[in-house]
Amino acid sequence: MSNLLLLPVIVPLATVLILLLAHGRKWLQQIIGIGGIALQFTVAVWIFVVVNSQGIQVIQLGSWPAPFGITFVADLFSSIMLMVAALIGLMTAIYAMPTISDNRQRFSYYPLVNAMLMGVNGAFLTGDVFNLYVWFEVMIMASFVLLTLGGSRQQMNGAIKYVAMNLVASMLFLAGIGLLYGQAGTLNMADLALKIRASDDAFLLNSSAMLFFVAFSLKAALFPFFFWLPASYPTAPMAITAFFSGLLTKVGVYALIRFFTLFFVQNQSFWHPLLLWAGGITMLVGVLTAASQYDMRRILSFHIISQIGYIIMGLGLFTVAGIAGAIYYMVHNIVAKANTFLVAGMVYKLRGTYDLKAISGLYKNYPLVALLFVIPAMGLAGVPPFSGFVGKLMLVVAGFEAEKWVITGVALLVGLFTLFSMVKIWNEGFWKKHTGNDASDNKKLPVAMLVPVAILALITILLGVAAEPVVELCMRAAHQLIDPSSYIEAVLGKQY
Amino acid sequence: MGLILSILTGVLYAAAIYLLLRRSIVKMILGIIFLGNATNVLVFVSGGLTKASPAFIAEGQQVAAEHIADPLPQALILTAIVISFGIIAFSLALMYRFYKITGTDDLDDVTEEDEV
Amino acid sequence: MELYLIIAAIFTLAFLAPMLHKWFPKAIGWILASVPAAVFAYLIYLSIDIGYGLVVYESYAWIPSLGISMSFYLDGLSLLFLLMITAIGALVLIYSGYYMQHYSLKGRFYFYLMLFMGAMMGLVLSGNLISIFVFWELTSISSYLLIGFFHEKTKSRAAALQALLVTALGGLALMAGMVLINLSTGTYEIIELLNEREILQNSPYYLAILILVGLGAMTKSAQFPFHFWLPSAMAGPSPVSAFLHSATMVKAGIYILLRLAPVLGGTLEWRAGLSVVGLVTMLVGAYFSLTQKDLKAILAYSTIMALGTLMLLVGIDTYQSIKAAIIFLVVHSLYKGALFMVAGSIDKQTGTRDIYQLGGLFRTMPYTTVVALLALFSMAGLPPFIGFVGKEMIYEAKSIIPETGNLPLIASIIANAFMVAISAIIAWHVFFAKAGNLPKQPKETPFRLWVGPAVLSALSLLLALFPGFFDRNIAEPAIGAVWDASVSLQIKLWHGFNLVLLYSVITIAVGALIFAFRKKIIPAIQKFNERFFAIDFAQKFLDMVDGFLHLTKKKTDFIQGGVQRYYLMIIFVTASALVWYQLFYTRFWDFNSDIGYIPFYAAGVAVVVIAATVVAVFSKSRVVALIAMGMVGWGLALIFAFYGAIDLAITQIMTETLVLVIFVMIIYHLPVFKSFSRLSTRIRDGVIAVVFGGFMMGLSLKADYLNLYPAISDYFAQNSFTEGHGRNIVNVILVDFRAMDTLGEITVLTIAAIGVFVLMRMKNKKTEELK
Amino acid sequence: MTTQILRISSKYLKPAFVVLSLVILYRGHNEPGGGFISGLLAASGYVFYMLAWNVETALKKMWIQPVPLMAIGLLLALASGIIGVAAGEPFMSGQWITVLNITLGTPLLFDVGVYFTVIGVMLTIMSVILEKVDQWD
Repeated sequence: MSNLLLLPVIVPLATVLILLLAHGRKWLQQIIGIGGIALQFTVAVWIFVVVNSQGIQVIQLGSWPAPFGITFVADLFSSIMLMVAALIGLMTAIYAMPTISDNRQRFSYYPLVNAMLMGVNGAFLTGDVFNLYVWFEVMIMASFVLLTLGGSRQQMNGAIKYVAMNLVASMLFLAGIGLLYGQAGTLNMADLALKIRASDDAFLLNSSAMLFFVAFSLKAALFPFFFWLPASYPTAPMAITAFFSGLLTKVGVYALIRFFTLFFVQNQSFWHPLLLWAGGITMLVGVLTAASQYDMRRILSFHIISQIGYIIMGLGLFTVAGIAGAIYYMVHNIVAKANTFLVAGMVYKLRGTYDLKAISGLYKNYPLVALLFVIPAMGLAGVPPFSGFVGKLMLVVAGFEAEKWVITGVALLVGLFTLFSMVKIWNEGFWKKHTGNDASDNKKLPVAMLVPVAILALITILLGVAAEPVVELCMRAAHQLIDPSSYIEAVLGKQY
Repeated sequence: MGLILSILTGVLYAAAIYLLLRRSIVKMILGIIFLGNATNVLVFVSGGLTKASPAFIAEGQQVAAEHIADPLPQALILTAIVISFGIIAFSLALMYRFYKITGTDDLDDVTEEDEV
Repeated sequence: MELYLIIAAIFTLAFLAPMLHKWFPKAIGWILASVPAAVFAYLIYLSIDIGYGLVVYESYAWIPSLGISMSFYLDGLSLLFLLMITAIGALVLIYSGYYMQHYSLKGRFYFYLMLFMGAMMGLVLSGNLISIFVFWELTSISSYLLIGFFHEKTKSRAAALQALLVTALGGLALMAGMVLINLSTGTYEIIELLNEREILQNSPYYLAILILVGLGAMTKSAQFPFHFWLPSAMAGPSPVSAFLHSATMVKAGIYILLRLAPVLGGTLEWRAGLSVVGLVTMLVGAYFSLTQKDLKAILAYSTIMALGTLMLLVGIDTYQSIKAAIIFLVVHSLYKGALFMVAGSIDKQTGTRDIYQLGGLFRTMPYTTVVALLALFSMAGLPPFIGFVGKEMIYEAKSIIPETGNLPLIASIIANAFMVAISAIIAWHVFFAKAGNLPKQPKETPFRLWVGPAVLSALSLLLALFPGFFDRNIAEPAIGAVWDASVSLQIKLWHGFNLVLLYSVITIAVGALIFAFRKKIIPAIQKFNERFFAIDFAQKFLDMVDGFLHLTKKKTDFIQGGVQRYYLMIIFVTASALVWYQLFYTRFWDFNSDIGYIPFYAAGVAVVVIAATVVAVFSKSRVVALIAMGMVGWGLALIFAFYGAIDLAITQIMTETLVLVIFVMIIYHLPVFKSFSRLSTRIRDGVIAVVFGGFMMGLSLKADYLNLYPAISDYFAQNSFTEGHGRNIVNVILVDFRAMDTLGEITVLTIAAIGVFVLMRMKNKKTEELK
Repeated sequence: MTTQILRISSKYLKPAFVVLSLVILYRGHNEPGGGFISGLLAASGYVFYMLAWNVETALKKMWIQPVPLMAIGLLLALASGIIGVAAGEPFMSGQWITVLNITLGTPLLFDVGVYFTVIGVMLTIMSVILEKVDQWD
């Protein structure tokens, strides 16, 4: 029993409540909102330390024993995700201070961000499939509101798509849960794992499992379910887009990894090639589509898709090395991707547009911004010694070990195209001769914008240069996922 | 009964999908509502259907009688209905705002922003 | 001995460079040069021990979980490269200190240049394949930044991008090759690999490894057909061309092959592959260098020729050829580094690099002329320069090649004859012929601009005349590191009258003839090229990139067309395909067809619901559609109630009614239904809908009969009252057993309410300011 | 005329709805009902009132505005969970006391939280939507 696991849900909820009661005052909202997320980050680190030293942590809510009540479980994978989520939340919330309009900050931004984090954290922690659905809904509901806040025509266009796709995904997810319950008679993930693994007819479940696959692929923006993402992400202010890019799709990926390592592992000859190909096509389509864009936000949005493909490829390999690579890549990607969006926000602040054809001369006049762009961009492109390189290497090694030549080859090639897109941004936006007046081109960026970007850039470097502890951690997390006996034992107790 | 309710599920889903594929935003939201209903029925059906007494423990008894309806799917659907209600209310407000801003209820009219 | 300190020192200096530049703008060249110079001195000191077979190896764990470490390995081969990098690097820095004076953003230039130097040194010092790769990529990146130094010019940016893409492509191949090597042998460490020759050469991946590593080397070392990036890279400042694109970075590909030759080499595939690539590159380089007008372009193509020669020598893979390769490597770096710096000086002093426009510089720039002539002699392979020694060795190596007959020899005589001709053309047209209209009146360069090339040219001469130390301490260990045997090398200018000398004479004679008839030959070649080789590789590459962009743009417009219902359609179609496949696969029709208990009124309700659904879908009137929708909801509530779900039924009725009310209130503001779509569209959508609905029906049938395990609900029936103090089991589940769900649920409601509040209250704005 | 009837009836219906909802809320643990249903009922009383008069007046008459009401409801639900923690058990573990033969426990408190939240939510949504309807007339 450890009530600690509840804190990632309770803290944001309490924060939301206080914020609702104290709405209208910007500074109060900022302090409470950001303070709440900072507290969550602390809690997440604490949970991670506990899980890392004492093994998987479990709490049976309401003291009801495992398959009957709702269980919260923290294994290494989920505690890593918790930390990263809180980190991105914190960084984007700080970044939001000077960038989100006052009106939003006074009323809705901070409660919504906290509510979304509540959903995300709940999703990472819960050990119950229906409860997972509920957290998904908390998360997407908050994201709906965050996304539609602006109210421009473009935002409406994106919002409608985003809402429609996510609702379809939610309903398919819910249908899958109903079918799963009807067939296996339980909702607890560990119990499901046990029952499905022990069942002879488990392959019968595959057709309902397909609903989960489609639902999570929609959330994760996997091919061919990604269309909503480039339509909607670029329409929000960058603090929100960066927040989304770091978390929303990754929760879908998290669910895919959880479901397809814990219980849908029977028919491997079917599932894992499917995942592998979905991953492969996703990364290729995403990166090729990104290459043709000239809007910074859209280039970056399409790249999200491509990098989701990488992660799913790691899952599809279904080896310890592959899943470790997927986890590492996910952590790296959340940090680096959010950061590139934040830098795009800086560029917007300086140039007033995201259109690369109109942006120029940043390299000459804003070397710091250039540096801050280069680090996450090279990270994304997988250039050593930044974090993306280690992630790419892990996945390539895993792919070759599993003798998946084509997919791994595609993964390598995708790295090249990613580099191309990043260099394109650099060539056009940074290197091109400034079209305006150089002398007056010396705007100051607020410290609250620079600090989060710099911190995330530092993490991108550290993840690469001091990769060993992280890689080793991902390996252990992957072991826990591939062999879920410790997970099942922690949830259901020794007697199972 | 399973068969009839299954057919009902199928019809509801088909209706939902057909409506979702319309250009009018009103129809799209109708589709979302149908999708929610269809899913609730599906969960209800797959939870196992037996003609049984409601899931109550009779006065004076400690445990429920033998043949009660499975209460868990009911609770799940109840939760799902309430969540759907919230989301649909939001979608309706979104529909309103969409019309106010774009001046149209035709979703095909607002595609240009997707391209650059 | 701490080798990493050397790299660390260079990198630290790199990061300090912009600051140092700010403080000492005049002396920056000298300051920066002092460190590599000191390293050079230290290495010379080390070379005494290396000459006796000392090998230094250090390893620092980086990612032990993946078997990756940062190890440093100093043997003869690395020493040779290090000496070249530090020596030429120091001279180039001194040169840049003056040359770059009038450009802006120099601080960054020095940073990149030092970064490159550190990366290059790291590359040749690394003892682990992955750390080699890390530095390899870093050289690509820093090279990109340096080529694009004049970043405001479109041409520079394009050239930088091109070089980066080509070398990054090779980098990917190299990485894949290295991973495969690890997969075969279980190690990335060079020192361990050296013992794994047998295993590696018998590995099923051998050929793949060879191709991948070869690709890496080919792109980096500008081998045909990847050679084109090198001439384009001349868009960078001249010191960069001198340092990166002739003396050091382009040799990295050759380096990696030499490094792996003891492990991968010796097979037929190795020899054939590298030789052919090298041979073609050599001829292509030599041939195209003749028709260029731009001094730097001539030098670039002749560099390609030299790189091809090196590749060919590595491919021939005999003791002689490796020896020749090592010597020629040094030879080429010396003269080419010098010539590029000279070219830069000339460009700076006269304002042009067109050799046919230039002329008569020996009067105005005497020091530069002398320096350049010395280097050109070496390039032409005339005695008593080391270029002569190098060429002799090449001929020697090729004349005793075991398998392939005389083809390589003939080819290299031709190529070298071209080099002689080109050297003569440059010498004549730039320094002696009558000058055309020069943009600037030339005058001699200051000391700092000619000292660098002068030192290199002098070395070309000195190494040939006094080869002792170089021979014993540098060249021999280098060859020994590649050719796994103790070697004894004697560099000699005079071999006596033998066949090789004859070849040299022929070469020079042919070269002289070409020079003599250049006025006829060059236009003829140009004409020939226009007709048959009208391929500008660099342009082709750019076209390819453009075509690629165009294609992806089209594809993007196609798949990301912005029409919401197409997106949805793709999703439904894909989902249908996947689930139907699965349903057939699991034979869903094998269900228990026991229809069970159907009271007529329940069936009646179901039928009414279905009818209402159909009405809701097809109704032309909004009100009718909404009422039908309400009926569906209420009908479902009745069905729920029928199965004993009382709370569910009440909730369903209430929410359905509320939704209806809200819907009516809002739809009031919207226009009436219009029929947007054609009949064919509707039929298509109908089919999709039916297919989707069909599988959902199949799934629910399957779930209805397939019960693998009894449900967990019994527990609730048992404990609801005793433990949860409630008789309404559903309610106890909601507020106690699964209270967390409900907590989430009311959170969703709250957020939804906030959302509705915001959306309804929001002011209409045409565009939102996206800060 | 209709408005008058509506207004007068709404005056009396509102408290009636609230009382009825409280009864259903209390019975919910043993009979059909519970926080959500009773919350909707209570809210309908107020919505009726809003329809009869107008949104502004109805809101003015409320002691607590809808948005804080939601927060309070959630707070109660949260508190009911934390009581379990305070007792040294996992979050949301039920704590029961029997006073005068009536068993009271944290799950009931939780249900009360749901009740308030639902009222707050319904009133928030309905008030903004009804406002628009008012404006359009």
